[in-house]
Amino acid sequence: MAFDSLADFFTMGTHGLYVWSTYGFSLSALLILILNTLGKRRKIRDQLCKRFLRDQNA
Amino acid sequence: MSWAWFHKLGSPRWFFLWTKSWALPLFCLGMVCLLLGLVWGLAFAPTDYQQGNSYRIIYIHVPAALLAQSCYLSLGIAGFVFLVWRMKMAPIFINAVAPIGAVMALMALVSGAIWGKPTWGTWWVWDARLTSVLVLFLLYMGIIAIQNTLEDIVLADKAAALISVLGLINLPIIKYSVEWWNTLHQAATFTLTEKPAMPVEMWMPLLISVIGLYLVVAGLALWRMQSYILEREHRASWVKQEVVGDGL
Amino acid sequence: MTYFSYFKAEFLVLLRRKQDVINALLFFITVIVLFPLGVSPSPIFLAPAAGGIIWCALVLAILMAIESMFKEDYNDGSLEQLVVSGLSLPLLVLLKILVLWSVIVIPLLLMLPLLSAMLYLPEGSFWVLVATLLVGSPSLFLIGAIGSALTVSLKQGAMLMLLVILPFYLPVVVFATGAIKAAQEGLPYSGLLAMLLAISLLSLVLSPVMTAISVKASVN
Amino acid sequence: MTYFSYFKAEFLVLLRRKQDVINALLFFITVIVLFPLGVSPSPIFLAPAAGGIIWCALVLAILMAIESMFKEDYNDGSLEQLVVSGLSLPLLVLLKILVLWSVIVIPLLLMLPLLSAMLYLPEGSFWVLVATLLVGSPSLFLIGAIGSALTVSLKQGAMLMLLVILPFYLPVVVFATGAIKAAQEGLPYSGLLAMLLAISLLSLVLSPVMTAISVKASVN
Amino acid sequence: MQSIVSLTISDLWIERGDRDLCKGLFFELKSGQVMRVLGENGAGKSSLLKVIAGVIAPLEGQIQYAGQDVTHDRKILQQDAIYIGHSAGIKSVLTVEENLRRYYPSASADELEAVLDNLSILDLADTPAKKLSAGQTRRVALARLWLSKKNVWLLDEPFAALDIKGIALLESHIEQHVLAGGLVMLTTHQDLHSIQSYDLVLSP
Amino acid sequence: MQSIVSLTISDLWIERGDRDLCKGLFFELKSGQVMRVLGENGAGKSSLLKVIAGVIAPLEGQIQYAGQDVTHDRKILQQDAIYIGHSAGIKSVLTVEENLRRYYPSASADELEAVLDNLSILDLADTPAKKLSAGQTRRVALARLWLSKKNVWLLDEPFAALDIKGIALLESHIEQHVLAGGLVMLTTHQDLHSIQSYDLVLSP
Ligand code: HEM
Ligand SMILES: Nc1ncnc2c1ncn2[C@@H]1O[C@H](COP(=O)(O)OP(=O)(O)OP(=O)(O)O)[C@@H](O)[C@H]1O
Ligand SMILES: Nc1ncnc2c1ncn2[C@@H]1O[C@H](COP(=O)(O)OP(=O)(O)OP(=O)(O)O)[C@@H](O)[C@H]1O
Ligand SMILES: [Mg+2]
Ligand SMILES: [Mg+2]
Repeated sequence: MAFDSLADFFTMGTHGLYVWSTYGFSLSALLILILNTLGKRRKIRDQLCKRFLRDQNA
Repeated sequence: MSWAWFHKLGSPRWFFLWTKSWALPLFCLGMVCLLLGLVWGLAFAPTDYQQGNSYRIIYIHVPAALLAQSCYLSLGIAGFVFLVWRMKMAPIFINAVAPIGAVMALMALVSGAIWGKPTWGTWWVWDARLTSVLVLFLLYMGIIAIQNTLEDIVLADKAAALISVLGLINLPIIKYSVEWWNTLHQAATFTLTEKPAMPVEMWMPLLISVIGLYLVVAGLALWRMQSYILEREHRASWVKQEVVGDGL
Repeated sequence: MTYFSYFKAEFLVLLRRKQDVINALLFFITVIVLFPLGVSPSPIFLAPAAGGIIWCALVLAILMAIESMFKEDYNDGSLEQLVVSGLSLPLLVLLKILVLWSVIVIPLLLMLPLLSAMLYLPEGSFWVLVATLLVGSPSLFLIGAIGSALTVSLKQGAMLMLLVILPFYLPVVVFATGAIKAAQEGLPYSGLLAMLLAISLLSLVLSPVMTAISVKASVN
Repeated sequence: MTYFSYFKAEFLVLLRRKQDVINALLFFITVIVLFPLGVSPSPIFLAPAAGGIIWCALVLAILMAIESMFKEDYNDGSLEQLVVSGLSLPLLVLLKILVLWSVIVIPLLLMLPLLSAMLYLPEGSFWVLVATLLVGSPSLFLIGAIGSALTVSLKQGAMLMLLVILPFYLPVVVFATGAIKAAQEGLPYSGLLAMLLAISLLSLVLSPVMTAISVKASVN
Repeated sequence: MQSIVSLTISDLWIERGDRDLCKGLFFELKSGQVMRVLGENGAGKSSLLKVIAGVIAPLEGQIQYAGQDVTHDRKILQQDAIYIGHSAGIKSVLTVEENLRRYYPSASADELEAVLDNLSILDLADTPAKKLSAGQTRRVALARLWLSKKNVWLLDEPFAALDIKGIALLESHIEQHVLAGGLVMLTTHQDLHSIQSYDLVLSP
Repeated sequence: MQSIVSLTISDLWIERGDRDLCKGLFFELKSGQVMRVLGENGAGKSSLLKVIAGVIAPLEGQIQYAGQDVTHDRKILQQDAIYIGHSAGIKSVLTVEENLRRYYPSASADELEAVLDNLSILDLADTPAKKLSAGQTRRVALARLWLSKKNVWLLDEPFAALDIKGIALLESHIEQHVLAGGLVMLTTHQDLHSIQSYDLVLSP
């Protein structure tokens, strides 16, 4: 660990705000991307499923 | 060498079945590497004697910047392949990767901008590197807009491929902007010819998070492509088997 | 239909609408006027910025003019007729671009001495400005045509078009204003002009084909 | 048709085209990028010009958005139907403007912090900029609607419209940028804001009626 | 619906592009009547309907509806009339259902469904209008005749683009409407099969 | 004009917006024949004509003209064909004459005059097309059939908006064309009076 204490780790000298906001922004952007990807996958599968079942019944 | 693989790659069905089980492992491995790299960089790498702790932004900034460019490069290649050989997979690839690239470019921009404040004293300067990354972001947005706005798939595919290819010009500008114009921005850390000037404890986590992000993006891209393949090939009987088989 | 009759009709359509051409000019002027009014009227500020302001106004005026380039042809079925005419679509497209270019840029050039005087452009760099316009503007039209054809089937495609083509306009603007600035500072600028020429030639080769592809894909 | 069903359908049309709204934003951004690149990227130039550049970009983005405001309604016969609907045409027009305004300006405001940082707008004058936007932009939409309605029956009315309405846009731009400059120099600016408000109110009273007249004249 | 109303046109003079289309035109249309406007291409049929609907203004003449002069303020007529021209105000980005809801927000879902079904466009209810064929688009426009409770119908070539079944359907609906006391004025170049109509012939 | 040519469509599969309009369609049209494409609204008549003209692409199938495969490169067919769709490429700011000159620069003044006279739009020769009535606009579009020397005519609802005289005129012109060895494919919902035609019925 490059920091003496946990408080140090969070403040990062004077740069805590910069570093943490960067990490926060980037990780949440990545998270949104992942959720979007999985959501899209789910949606398309559901749609196709519905369509195939409808075709089968019709 | 036989070209069979090339033609096979062009077949959505073959691609789907071949890569079906790859996405998850790639993604998970990538996540592990990325988190390892980031935690290492955040908590354990030594403090920079010049910039203090703000340099830790590098562990996000550089992977995102590299990925933003790599994604675009691959888009350009896919666009070219589509325009020349009309390979069916190419537009699927473009559709899948453009949003990922856009997020990467945005991450590079935002992390760079935040980093700029403590080091250069300003969020933004209009130098060639930063501007060309902004243009890269706009190009991604253009491609996404084309896909969302043009309802005719044939037209949208061609348009997206065209823009992807034409936009390639931007990449050398990003790459060499720091050498051609004098800017505030740093030159490359990793080159093939020289050892990095940073100490190992600093560049090692960087390398790991770069690799991690590459893997994560690969996993995401495969997932997205698989979804688009199903959507576009819904007429084919194998899709029906695939979806109804494990969807219910 | 022959290439020549097409060319003539295109010209006629634009002449019939000479108001539009005049308006393109007026738009150009208004953007240029907006700037001293909105930002600052002092020569110290305007003189170094003049070349840039003129180029920005030019880009915007061309954008406005080119955005609806194929729209009417699309709505009245002419575009469909061009596709089924059996003539070479890229060539037809090129003719159309040519007509539009000459009708917009030539009057613009005629206005230039006045406008550059209004913005206190240093005398020496006037001819460089003219050169950048002559060499750079064709690429703006050629690139713009691709975007215009792409978005013609959308009812309100203007915005999409802008988004798609502006990234490609930026290098042209950067090189052109770079050349003017270099001239103002007494540096060599012929390299930048050559770059502009290269972009124009490249787009001359690529654009008609790509516009034709987009047109074909749009009319269905 | 009732006023509410009309309002809802207008909203729906715009939502269906949310890409257009996004594109309006992107256009705004791109114009803002054009200026530093084309003119000068240095903060010494940009900081005092920032307010002016943002307002110029705003005017252009609104122009683009508003130019085709009635076009589609005209082509598909909706405009004719509005005229014969028996409802109050000025009110219908006002509703349409309201929808367009909220859909364009609100996202624009959200982007503003970022863009003003990129142009080095001094921190203190940011809120003045926001105030000028809120108070001034309605008049741009209201005035623009008149021009848009006047020129809708011309196939390429965009340019003519510009010509008709830009003279009326100029005072708005001058007052707005004046207020921002005053704020930057620490002078009082509330008088200028009041002027903007007055223009907006005046156009709120006049525009719907005049737009309705123009619409009626256009659909024949 | 009022019991007996009438639309009276007197001394109407319409000019378009420097040409007189009609001059001193006079007619009266009462509840229960269908008037068919005939004439060659360019005779002024569409223009006449537009004048009555209030889209364009006549040069001279009076228009009276239900005993009131509406020449200068067409409101009373407009609130009681439905005008469907060549392009009928269908928004291409909205779906069929949304388009109809735009005109009839208060129509119940059942009612809407019944009408669409009747016009055989029920399965297109969620399709954006720009993806419809010419005849389907016209059916959407005509659906307003089924949904509205208006008295006066002004229809400019309503049968254009309709297939044979569609024409029969519309004709029978027009008949019902006039039986119930409505007024219909329409232009067409086709023969009417079942409708009894008064003919007004415009000659250029 | 060539003596005997034929247009052969085989195994044609047209898809639009996820719906199959026709699948495995096969027909052959020879010199001297008129084919009337029938079907309900939305059956795919217009789409079929567009596919043959080369405006939109089919999903599968072959199109042969004069013995050559034109599926991928429609040029040979296009140079010998005239396609007139719903909106027929008439520029609204150009006058009638200018519009026609755009398509037929080499037509002599006399020839043009004769054709316009025949279609009774001679006095409109200098009127901008936007000031024409629906039927007059269609006449301008159809004038191309009199001016061109093309073999194959693809006409999408050519009788729409025409008055009775206009319809008779067009019918007789189509008859003359096929007598001289032309091929005509048209869609319409109206009955043909004098033309002998083969019917192709599309069912949705
Ligand atoms: C919005 C602002 C910024 C943007 C768009 C940006 C963009 C980029 C890009 C595209 C790269 C990849 C370069 C390559 O491929 O070789 C990069 C790398 C890098 N950037 Fe930034 N940057 C920004 C701000 C900053 C700031 C403020 C700093 C620190 C003072 C910084 C430091 C670095 C470093 C150290 C690298 C690694 C160089 C390498 O290893 O290749 N950047 N940046
Ligand atoms: N641009 C389009 N995009 C998607 N689908 C469309 C488009 N145009 C038409 N369709 C659909 O294709 C089908 C056939 O349309 P087409 O215009 O060919 O019909 P048509 O037989 O000409 O009908 P009509 O008699 O009404 O003219 C219709 O069901 C329609 O919904
Ligand atoms: N916008 C216009 N401006 C000037 N003149 C016009 C305009 N529209 C139509 N006209 C002229 O008015 C006359 C009547 O047009 P109108 O559309 O009323 O005819 P119509 O009887 O409906 O013909 P059609 O059977 O062709 O539909 C025509 O001679 C036409 O040239
Ligand atoms: Mg008519
Ligand atoms: Mg049709």
